[in-house]
Amino acid sequence: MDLQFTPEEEAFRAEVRAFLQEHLPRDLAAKVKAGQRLTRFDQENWHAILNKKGWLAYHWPVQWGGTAWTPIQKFIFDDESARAGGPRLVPFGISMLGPVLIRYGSEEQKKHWLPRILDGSDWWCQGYSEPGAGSDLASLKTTAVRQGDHYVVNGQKTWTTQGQHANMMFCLARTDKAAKAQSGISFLLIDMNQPGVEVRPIRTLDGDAEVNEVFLTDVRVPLENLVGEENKGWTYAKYLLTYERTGIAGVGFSVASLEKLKLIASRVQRNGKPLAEDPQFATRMAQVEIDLENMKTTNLRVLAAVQGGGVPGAESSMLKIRGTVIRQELLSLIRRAMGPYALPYIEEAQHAGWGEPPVGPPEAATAAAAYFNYRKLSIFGGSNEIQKNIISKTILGL
Amino acid sequence: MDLQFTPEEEAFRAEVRAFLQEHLPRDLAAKVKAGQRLTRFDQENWHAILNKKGWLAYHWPVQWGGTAWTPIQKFIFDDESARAGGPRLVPFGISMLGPVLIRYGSEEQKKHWLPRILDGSDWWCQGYSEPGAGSDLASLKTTAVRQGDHYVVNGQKTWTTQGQHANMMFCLARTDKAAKAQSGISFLLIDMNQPGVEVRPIRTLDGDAEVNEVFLTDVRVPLENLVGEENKGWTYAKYLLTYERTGIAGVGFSVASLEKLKLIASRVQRNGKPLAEDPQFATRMAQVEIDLENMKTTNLRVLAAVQGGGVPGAESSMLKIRGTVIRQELLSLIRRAMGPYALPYIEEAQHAGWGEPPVGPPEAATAAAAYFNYRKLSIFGGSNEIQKNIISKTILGL
Amino acid sequence: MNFELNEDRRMLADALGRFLSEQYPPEVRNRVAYGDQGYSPDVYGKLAEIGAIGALLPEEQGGFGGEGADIALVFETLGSHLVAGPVLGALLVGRALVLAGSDAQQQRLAGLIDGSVLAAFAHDEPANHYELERVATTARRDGDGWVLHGAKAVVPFGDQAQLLLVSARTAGDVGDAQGISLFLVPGDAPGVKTRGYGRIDGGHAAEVSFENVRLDADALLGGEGEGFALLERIVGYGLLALSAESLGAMERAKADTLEYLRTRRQFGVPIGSFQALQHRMADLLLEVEQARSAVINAAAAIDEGDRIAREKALSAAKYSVGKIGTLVAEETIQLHGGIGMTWELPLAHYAKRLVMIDHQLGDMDHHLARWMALRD
Amino acid sequence: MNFELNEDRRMLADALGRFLSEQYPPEVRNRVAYGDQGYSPDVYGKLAEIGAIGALLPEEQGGFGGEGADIALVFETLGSHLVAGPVLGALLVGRALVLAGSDAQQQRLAGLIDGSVLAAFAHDEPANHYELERVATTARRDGDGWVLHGAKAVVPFGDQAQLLLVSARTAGDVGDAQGISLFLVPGDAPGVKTRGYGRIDGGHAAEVSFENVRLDADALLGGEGEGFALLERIVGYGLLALSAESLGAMERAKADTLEYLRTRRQFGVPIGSFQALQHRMADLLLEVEQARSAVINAAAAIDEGDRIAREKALSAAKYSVGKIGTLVAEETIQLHGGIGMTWELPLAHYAKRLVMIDHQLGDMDHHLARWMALRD
Repeated sequence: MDLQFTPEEEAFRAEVRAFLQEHLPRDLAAKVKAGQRLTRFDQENWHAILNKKGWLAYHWPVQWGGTAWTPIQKFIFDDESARAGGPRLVPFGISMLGPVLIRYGSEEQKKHWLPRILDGSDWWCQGYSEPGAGSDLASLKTTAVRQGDHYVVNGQKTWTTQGQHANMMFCLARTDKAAKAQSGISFLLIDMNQPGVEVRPIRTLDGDAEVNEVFLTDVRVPLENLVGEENKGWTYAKYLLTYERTGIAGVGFSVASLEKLKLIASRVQRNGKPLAEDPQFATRMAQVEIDLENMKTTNLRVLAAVQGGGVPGAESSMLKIRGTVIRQELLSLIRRAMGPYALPYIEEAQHAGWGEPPVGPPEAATAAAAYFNYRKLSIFGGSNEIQKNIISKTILGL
Repeated sequence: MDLQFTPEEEAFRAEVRAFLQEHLPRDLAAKVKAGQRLTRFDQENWHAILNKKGWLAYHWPVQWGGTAWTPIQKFIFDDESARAGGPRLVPFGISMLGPVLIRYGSEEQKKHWLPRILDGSDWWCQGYSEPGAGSDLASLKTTAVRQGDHYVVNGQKTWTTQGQHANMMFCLARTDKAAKAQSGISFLLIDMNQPGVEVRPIRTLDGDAEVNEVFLTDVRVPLENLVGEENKGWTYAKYLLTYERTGIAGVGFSVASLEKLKLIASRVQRNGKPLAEDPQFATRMAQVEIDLENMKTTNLRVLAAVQGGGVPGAESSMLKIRGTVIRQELLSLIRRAMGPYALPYIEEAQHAGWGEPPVGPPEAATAAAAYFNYRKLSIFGGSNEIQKNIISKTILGL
Repeated sequence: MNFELNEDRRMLADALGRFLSEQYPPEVRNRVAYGDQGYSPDVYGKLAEIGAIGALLPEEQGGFGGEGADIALVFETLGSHLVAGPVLGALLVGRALVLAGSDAQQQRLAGLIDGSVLAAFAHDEPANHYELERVATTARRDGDGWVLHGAKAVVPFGDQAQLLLVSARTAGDVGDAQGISLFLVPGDAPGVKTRGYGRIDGGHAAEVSFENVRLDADALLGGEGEGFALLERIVGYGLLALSAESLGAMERAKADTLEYLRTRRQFGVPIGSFQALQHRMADLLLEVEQARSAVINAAAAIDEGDRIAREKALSAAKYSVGKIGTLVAEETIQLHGGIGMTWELPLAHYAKRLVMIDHQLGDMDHHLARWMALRD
Repeated sequence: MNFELNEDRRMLADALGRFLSEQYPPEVRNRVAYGDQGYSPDVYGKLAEIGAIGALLPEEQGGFGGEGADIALVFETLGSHLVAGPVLGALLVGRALVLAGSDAQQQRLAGLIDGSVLAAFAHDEPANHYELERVATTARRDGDGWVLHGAKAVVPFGDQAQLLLVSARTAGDVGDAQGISLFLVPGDAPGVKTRGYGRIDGGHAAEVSFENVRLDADALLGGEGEGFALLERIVGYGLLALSAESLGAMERAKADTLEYLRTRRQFGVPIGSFQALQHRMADLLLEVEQARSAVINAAAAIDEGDRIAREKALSAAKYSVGKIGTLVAEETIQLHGGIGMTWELPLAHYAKRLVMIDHQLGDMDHHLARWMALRD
């Protein structure tokens, strides 16, 4: 049992850190640390910088432009990036569709689509959820009917994150109405720049508009945009959902949030002393920090098991739950630390470049909005309840 | 909305207090406050004292020896009694069988059995639970077969509290094997002083032996000991289970425990200051005290609704859950306050009259044992999980 | 002991509830709460007309209520309809006038009661964190009158109030309970600057600064330097009101979630049939009932003469609703799943309000610590 | 980074586990743990023979292990079999001898390692509450030697130990970190009085008093008056050991409960099919995994030179297992229902041990407060 990173791992960490130091734009990192909303350009720019280095799709095979990083290296990259204020990578192309194509796509599909993900030619979004079918994909209603060399797709998708930016959507649609539950579903790639595709923003409770509804009316999809076999889409969708995600615990996010929290708590005064010395608040901070220290090791244990050839299945459910609980608690403490200044909400202050002086401490501008927005962590991507069901079945055998 | 007790209620409180002051034996109160185990004599003696005053079966109708107390008066009595160190009344005859007989028993049964409950001629125990049928009474296996003027009963009962003292048991047995689930069950009164009845103690985790297994082998029960109709026992059992119990929240118990806790926390030192001033411990104490203050009012609200003609149903589930959580938390804090002195366990110190000096603070003798013993609060009498099922169905309509 | 409402109160609650149900549905509420003013003057006027503000004040001063139960009832109803508006300011300033106002000062009550005057309570400052005694704003004597200087933070509707009640230091150091005085300041007095903004939970607030604002002698409310006790009493009314408002919002969030659990189907059954969710709802129910009891205790204690008993009950209530309200907000969003995250769903706005109530007049940590410090 | 055990450790764990499974089933354990001595000298001898004690100490001093991982492994195994016995005493006294013993003093290690000498750590006192620096027992110089006077509380197996390691004050006031010294005291020295008793979780402990006990000069372990740092190091080993023991017991309690949920039927189905119980077990699993990580962190930190980092990891672990162990105890009893309350069920004894570990060497509150106070 050795808890130290190896010298090679430490060297890798230094390399990542130096790269970030040199190439991560300062203003972008500042936005991320302030919790401000990123523009499309911000995200594309960061993707391009990483792609130039060859680190964008780091978990892909080398032949398709990935790296040969170990799980621990991936963890180190995520960790360093989050600490430095690197934006979260937009996962739809890189982490979601990419692995599915690599595993199940045809050679033509790989050659066509994978480079376009890397160079940013396509911005992908995910067409899984439907109104009335959140965690229960089996009740999917969108249909795809074959007509000559096309499918004709009709239906409605929802919770489509960043759908407003996307020109392509990978989408689950029912190709066999007679089949039950999860069979009869196919995995299609849909060009969104065509008549019949309508994207409507869904405003979230914090005032943000990052998720969308997508209406599909007689949308045409060439047959070559079917991934794998017809009616087997559920298999690919499951693969995507359980695809090993080193970053699921969000350790880097939490470490960065904790640092922010500590800074705030050292500045904000309660009863003439820093909030960090208030017994109630200090206790909450200590509890979440210990929880995070423990989870870091839990995360590394899972990664080490993967590295040793183990297969993480439900362990990612474990990391997801604990990770979101900790992230949400940290956001909650940052909100609390703001005192009455959690109340003001100024739309312009959610973005960088607002020229006005802040209302209250600078962190107050986004504290409450971020707290509310990140309630989604325990809901999207398989709610924590679904994750507990998975743990119950897979690990506990109940 | 008036939260004050009326002058009549205050006068009643004074009367109860004066009675307890005069008639509750000092040594008995001391035992109760120290959490020591009570003897059979202790309990019979207290019953006799209350019976003499006419306050033993206070919730029975006056014609059978009860009082005409309002729910608030009953609450006041319970509250004062618990504060003064009055022992909990043994519920099996008074609170459980009594109301069933009054509602469903024949005139003969009432005339015969009710006075014997009051004067202590019979000590009753409850024969509901069976191995393999805890909260699920429908899977009851004990049988009663009619033979002439008797039933012949065979089976096994368990969790029979104070069965070692009892000479009579009210018992559920299956009289119709063909009937499904809850039908086909009858409610029988069994004389335990006969061959075929064997009582074996079950030792609980704290070392106590207050619950028992009861084995019934060809036990004879005269037909006149059938309560109500044959095969309708489930109705009577349910009535008993949901019978209005003013004391279910255990407010008096909690108030007495809180006082004990505060006393201990003012004496035990941590870092040279009373534990009551330790931020961590003081916070825990404050939280449970506020929770208790709130629950007192919740309890009174339910009682006032009953007094006003409302019918408490699932509300008693609410009080049961919250009441046990608070009682268990208080016992947990008393245990924690003992520090290392929670570890010693001396059997003799669980009873009064142990001549040796205590090991550690006097409260330490029973602190850990009581904490473990009272884990039962959330299990017996319908586990808190069952109570949540009831709330979910009855109040929430889920 | 009696927990029923009397007839007058029942009628007021019915009238208020009916008006709000009809005239203030969620889409109207959101339009005005997140709009330019953060409230609807029309609705506010109508609330005053129905008697919602008068009910907060005693008869001797022109109100027709003013007991703890009245205040709790009005704010519970406002909470259950998520009313954004300056009612809290009317309560706090009104009760301050009742408690300490001269006859002349009490003349202002009529305008509060009929809704024609919008009042705001300005106590928090950029450098305090819910503490009552940390006042850095100063008032110094100047001839017959006073000169007020300093800045107040997050004053609800402070950008639109015609009447501000301002805490200021006339003696002592920041942090001293002694030396605080309260002043009635016209919103348009020269030197009063406001920076208004919307709030995340709807409604408006403002940063209000006072740059050597000249006040007449009769601006002083109560005794000079002895404002702390009055401040505590005023805030106490606020604690009761916010606690009751929270309760109303909780009940509504709970009811909406129950409805959702009953109707929303997943895996072929209503999700309310999943036992794990049932037990969480049962837990929530228990908590909400505890919150209701806490509000009842606070309502009963608000006019209690024994300071310790009164303030403990008030802090216990605010602590309870802070903790429980946040739990209810987080759980009801979670139980709704994705839809719970959307602006469209009324619940989301109830959830925001529930959490934000914990940021007004002291959060759960503040009030738990205060409760512990309040000793006989 | 590697979380696998090396070959030697795997073999030791297997041997220990096999022996305990065969020779120390629950009925044997309970008979000896609640018996006259609170442990089985035979079993203890056998544990020593297998190497469980030697594994706790470094090779230079005659052991064959002594790293954090060795200690964690041995105690996790002891915990999973609920071993009652004086192993903790051997660890603490043994590590004290390793850290500060003269060559002559270290001669005593052999007897600890082969199990022939029973050792106990006597630090707690009737008037302290887990604090390391609150020592009222005194030792004053007397010629070449010392005179020890005072009383120690709840010393595990203090009634049967041949060798006591006692903290005493040679200077300063109760509560000072300075002025504490450690002494090796024979259990049968004149003036040593013990009052032994059983513990609620099995095993024995004793009140030990010293009535002017004369000690030779070489009874002093380490520097005079500078015992605090040594005390902290010794207790640190105890924190790691107890945390690992707790982890072993938790895993077993979890496994037993899972088995029960799978086999126990109610309403016609296994109770493990009820979703509310499933989710609670999932929560428990998450917590136990966090506890395991905390133990790993502590094991990695035990020999860390940076005091703050080391002690924070140790306190974090003890806090974590205190909190999680208590939760596991309460939840696993509850999930078992009535049967979980019975003496017959092995789980009940695991639950008692889990809770009582929180009463040894500092509870969760103590260690959370200590963690917060430990600053760079």
